[in-house]
Amino acid sequence: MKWESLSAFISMGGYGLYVWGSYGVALLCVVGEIFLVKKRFRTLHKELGLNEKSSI
Amino acid sequence: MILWIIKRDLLLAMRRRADVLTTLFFFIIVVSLFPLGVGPEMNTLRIMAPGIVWVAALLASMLALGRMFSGDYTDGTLEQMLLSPVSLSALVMGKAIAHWLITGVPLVLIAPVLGIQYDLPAESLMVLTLSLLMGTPVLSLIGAIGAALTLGLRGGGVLVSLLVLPLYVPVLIFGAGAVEASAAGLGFEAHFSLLGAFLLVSVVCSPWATAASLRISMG
Amino acid sequence: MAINWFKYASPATFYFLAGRMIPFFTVVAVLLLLVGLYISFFVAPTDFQQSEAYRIIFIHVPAAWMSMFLYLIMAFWAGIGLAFNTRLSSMVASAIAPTGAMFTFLALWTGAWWGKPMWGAWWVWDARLTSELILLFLYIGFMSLQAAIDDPRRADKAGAIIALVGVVNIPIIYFSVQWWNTLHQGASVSLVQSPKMATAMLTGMLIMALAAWMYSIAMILIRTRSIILERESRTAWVSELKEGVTRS
Amino acid sequence: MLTANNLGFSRGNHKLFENLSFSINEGELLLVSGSNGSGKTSLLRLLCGISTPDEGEILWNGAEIRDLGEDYYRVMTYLGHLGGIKDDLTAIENLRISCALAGNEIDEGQAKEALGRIGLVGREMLPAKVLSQGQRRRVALARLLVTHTKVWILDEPLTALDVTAVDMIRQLLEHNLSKGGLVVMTTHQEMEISAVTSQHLVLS
Repeated sequence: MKWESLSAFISMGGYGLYVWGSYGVALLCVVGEIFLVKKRFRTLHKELGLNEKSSI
Repeated sequence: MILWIIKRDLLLAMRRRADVLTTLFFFIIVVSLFPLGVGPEMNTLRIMAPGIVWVAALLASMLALGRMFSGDYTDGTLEQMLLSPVSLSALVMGKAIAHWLITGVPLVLIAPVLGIQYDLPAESLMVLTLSLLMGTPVLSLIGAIGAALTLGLRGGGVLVSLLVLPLYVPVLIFGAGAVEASAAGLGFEAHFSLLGAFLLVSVVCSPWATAASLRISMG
Repeated sequence: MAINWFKYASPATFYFLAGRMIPFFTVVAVLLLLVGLYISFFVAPTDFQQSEAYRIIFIHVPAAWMSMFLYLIMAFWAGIGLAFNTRLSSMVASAIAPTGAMFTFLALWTGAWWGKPMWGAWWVWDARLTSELILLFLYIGFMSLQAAIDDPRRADKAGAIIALVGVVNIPIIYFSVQWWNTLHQGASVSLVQSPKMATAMLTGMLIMALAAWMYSIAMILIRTRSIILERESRTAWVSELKEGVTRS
Repeated sequence: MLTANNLGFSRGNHKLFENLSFSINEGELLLVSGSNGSGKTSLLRLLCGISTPDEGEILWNGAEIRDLGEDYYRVMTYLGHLGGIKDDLTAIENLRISCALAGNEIDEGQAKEALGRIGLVGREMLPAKVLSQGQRRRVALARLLVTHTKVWILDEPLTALDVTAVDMIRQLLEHNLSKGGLVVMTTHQEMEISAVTSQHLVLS
């Protein structure tokens, strides 16, 4: 195993804030985009009254 | 034919002198406000002067973009231009030249006076004026595309700045850069040849793109 | 095998085709992401100069790549839509913009969070970051223009013009900024400048980039489907969907 | 001959017309009528080439007008319901500039004469903003007096005009038709025009 402990993994050699700050926001952006894109598609489906199976 | 358009736009500008003066005063005020914001320290101001004058020129020339086609659009002249046997690109070129004569040239002429406020040396003043002389037509030409695309849209004035300002970046960099280079005792010929290249490219490409945009916006 | 590509150019066909492709791209994206993250954190060695902070490149570089690729692809499809009047390609172009803008933002954000420990400042007027910022403005301009136009045909075409003008300008802007930066002796350490990058680092970056590609495709496909539904809501095939008729 | 084949056009999600076909020969008049919002102006804008149809084609002597471009504009005059009149210019300047835009440069004398014939004697040097609605309309219509084009596409040319002016326009149209010209116009007013044939298109 590359990391000695969980806390070493979290602290990232003292750069934890920056590394996790970057990855955290990246995660937030991706999750946010997925949410918005799906919401738009679902709302449309509801508005149009579609009941297609593949409505992800 | 281009001459007809230029003559007409100049005539209209003469009949509405207030519009021309507004742009000019906007430029003067923006440039004069900066020292109040950053302090009267002459050495700082001298360094910032080219950038400030150039950014103010960018904003001033953009301010007048909205008027470029909107008058012709609301009174139906634009429809006639679209249906003219003369190529629309040529007419657009005329409009851009007129726009430059009305908004660009006054800025170029007043720039040395504003440069004095910032204690620029004589050579820098000259380079500043020349760089504006070469750069402002590019602003009018690129701006024409934005003005044509946002024709008749609500909030078009703000939108046009969003579209056009990023495209002004190279002109800003090399326009202000020329003055800085000359102040630092470096050659500014390279900057000028690049500004000239931008001018050439925009003369070739912009009227065509603007004409296409006008047809899209009217269609 | 002969494929009739024109068949897929119809929004209706594309709608169903995309619906079947999305799960595939989603699964591949997730798998690649897992592998990529594993390499990024557990395989790639510690950088002797930048310590662990360099692990940010595993998202920064793919995000920066995607931001540029997606702009090019967006301009390409928008241009095709303008030239050949194919509605579908214009729809794809508008579907690409938000994802592209998201990656541009991510590249900026991660650049800043890397810059703080390395340069000591959140923002440095480095040539790459500055161009990336202008790219973000170009994306925002494209999206705002399309949002301001009610008529979809005009929105497609106007967007195409501004995207193409942007594409012509991107290299000019990039080199201008580069020159401006060297002239003013900007930041000298770059995020991806390590003299010799360990193979594991490179592999990690590439796999993460691939994951970003697959993710983008999935997002773009879903968004294109939404746009198709919005525009075609009155056509016969959408009405068929309403009645619950399923096509395969 | 101006031909429209299977034209279809929509504004937003609203279909204005579809499968619209007609053709107009030399010396013929096409009157387009219909209620507000029925697509009269849209049709005229298609016929002159400002807009492109969603479906179908518009041909001038067998060639698509989009491809003809400036060659078509050389033989066509379009007068929209916006006349292209600038408030800050005088009647003469307005007329000369709109003629120049249409590729037909006229001198001050010709412009003055045309304005005189259309009933604007003594008003030539006034800025358009002091003219009445009808007078501004006349300035716009004065273009028809000096133009050499064959195809006239006129959107509501008679609005705001008095009886004498309407009569004058009628004569103008008849003159153009008798020379072998084509006229497409929209109007709410009844007007008797003697033409070789006149067609009436009602949009609903």
